[in-house]
Amino acid sequence: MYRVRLPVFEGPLDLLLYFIRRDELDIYDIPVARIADEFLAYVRLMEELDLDGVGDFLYLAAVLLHIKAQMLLPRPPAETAEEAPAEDPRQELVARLLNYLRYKEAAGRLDACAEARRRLYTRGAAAGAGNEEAIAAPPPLAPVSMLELLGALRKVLERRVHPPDHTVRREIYSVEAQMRYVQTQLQQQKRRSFAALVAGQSRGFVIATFLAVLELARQGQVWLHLQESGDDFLVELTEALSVEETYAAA
Amino acid sequence: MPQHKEKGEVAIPLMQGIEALLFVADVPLSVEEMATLWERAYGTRPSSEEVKAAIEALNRVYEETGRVFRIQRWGGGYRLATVAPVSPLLQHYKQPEAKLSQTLLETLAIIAYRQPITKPEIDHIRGVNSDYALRRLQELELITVTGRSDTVGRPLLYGTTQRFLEYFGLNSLNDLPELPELKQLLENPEIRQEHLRLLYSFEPENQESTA
Amino acid sequence: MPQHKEKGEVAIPLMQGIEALLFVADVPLSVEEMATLWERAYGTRPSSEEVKAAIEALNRVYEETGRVFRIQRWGGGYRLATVAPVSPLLQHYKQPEAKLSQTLLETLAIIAYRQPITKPEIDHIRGVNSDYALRRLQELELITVTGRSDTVGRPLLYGTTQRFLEYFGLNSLNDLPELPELKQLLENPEIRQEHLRLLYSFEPENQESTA
Repeated sequence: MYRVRLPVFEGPLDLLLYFIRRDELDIYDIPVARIADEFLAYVRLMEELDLDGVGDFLYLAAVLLHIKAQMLLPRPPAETAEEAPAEDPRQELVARLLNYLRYKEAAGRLDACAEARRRLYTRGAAAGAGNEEAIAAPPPLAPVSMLELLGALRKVLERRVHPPDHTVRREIYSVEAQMRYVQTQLQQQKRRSFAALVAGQSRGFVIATFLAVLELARQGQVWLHLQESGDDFLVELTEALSVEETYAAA
Repeated sequence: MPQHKEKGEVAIPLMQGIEALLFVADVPLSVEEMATLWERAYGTRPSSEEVKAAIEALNRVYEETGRVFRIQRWGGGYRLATVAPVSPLLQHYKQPEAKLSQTLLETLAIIAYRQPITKPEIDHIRGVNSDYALRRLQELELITVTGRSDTVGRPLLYGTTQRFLEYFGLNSLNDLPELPELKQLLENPEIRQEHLRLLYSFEPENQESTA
Repeated sequence: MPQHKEKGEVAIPLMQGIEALLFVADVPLSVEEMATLWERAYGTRPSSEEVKAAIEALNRVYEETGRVFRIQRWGGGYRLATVAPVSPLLQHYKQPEAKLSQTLLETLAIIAYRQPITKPEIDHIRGVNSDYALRRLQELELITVTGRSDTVGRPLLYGTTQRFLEYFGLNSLNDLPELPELKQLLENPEIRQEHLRLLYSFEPENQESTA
């Protein structure tokens, strides 16, 4: 048994960046032929799992295949290091990757701001209770009639009638909800096998739970232990290990 | 007070801890609750006397330094509240009225007619995640957690509150109007079995048929 | 400051008034809002400078007397919030708000730095459809529609909200952390490697086991 952390990708560009990082590739000299094959394998897995957003991945897969084809064409003989990049078919893709990387990095910096902000607590529901009246009174509500409440309900009902069954089913389980489900389960029992977490559940439930487990693993909230047989794995709560402990344990 | 650091945290002075807790608390906190929270964070439990002494010391400092709030004893606990001389000013500050968005209304309607109901069920009916709506409706005290379901994962059960009834001018849940649209929908042959089952349980006499 | 009593109220010191208002407010209050509330209660309007001076004086007193809260400037307004050293204790009372998912953060970062921006532009940068993220960010009131682009199809333009600023502890968009320059990423191979390492910080020895 060993511990792994599984990445979850935000999209095709993110997946490409992952390959580059994992293989320590030079971003300017991506071995497109090899990466394209691996990329396609991942897309096939996505299709197998029936994940949303496969279309976005297919588009980039096509771009990669196109570049691969272009690179197979014979190059002009003068291949000095300086001239080649200008005509490199990978150029546009690299520019896009780098641009995406900028915002990914910016997202990380924003997250650090939010992290610092989250440590500063405001008065929340207690604010406004300064006056003699009720303690912790929730904010006053703008008037709403029963009619509006019913109108809202009708909208839900209408929406329910139209979509075909499988679409509705697909939306039943959100990754967010399943993350909470997994967390709740693990709070009762710190370590559970994945099979036990999804026993007797529908395909949609299993897929959403699987993705939820991946996301929790990525966030470092759970460890995954592969079992020797390879057909199941254990999910274990990390109990908010500090960074040092995480590395010490690895 | 000895301040062991069993949890790896450097304890702050107890007075500051009490002030911080009362500052963010949504309800009055008892001496025991404050002592327990302190213990969880820092591994040692202050005595009741220590907590009470800290509260008195804080009130003295507030008075001496001209603060406009005091720690008051209220309903068996302690809370921070403003002093009377500032209330003429505060009367002019009204919290902005919270408006119920379509999302909140939808979620509230489903809960009202199908309570007690779990989040997965609400998500299922709405076809979208209701995380935000549930949190917000709880903040607005229109819904509350009423228990836990016995189904897988033991999800929380939600129901409406007294404030919900007051807000919509109802005496009891029995006063919730019937929906003629429900009957119409029921008679629509297009509707699938599952929808039928779902809609059916809106009828008060069929409430026991909810999952 | 002259303190007429046109409304028949005895005015309290401005510093106390500001403290009281910030104590009961559950959103950031602007200098203008505070001045207006004061004017309504006591008939005279303090200048912006007077209000700001009072805020600074309060923060100085809080610091000197060991209070665990400060007046923060967020989203163009002022709000009382606790200081960081008490958060380990407060976490035991109230869980901090849930973190935004990576999807939402990335989308939000693009909007924050490129606003006003259309959905097709966001989709292009991320390489994925941002429907869900945009809907969710609007629900969370972190972004809003700010208009329509003049380009083909007149797509909606998105921008960040005041709540966005408050959520990230920023006073204005000028306070956004610097957007890393493309040049920076392009020129320095060290930084290139380093960035990628930071972005995907897996333990090297476990790389082979990814799905």
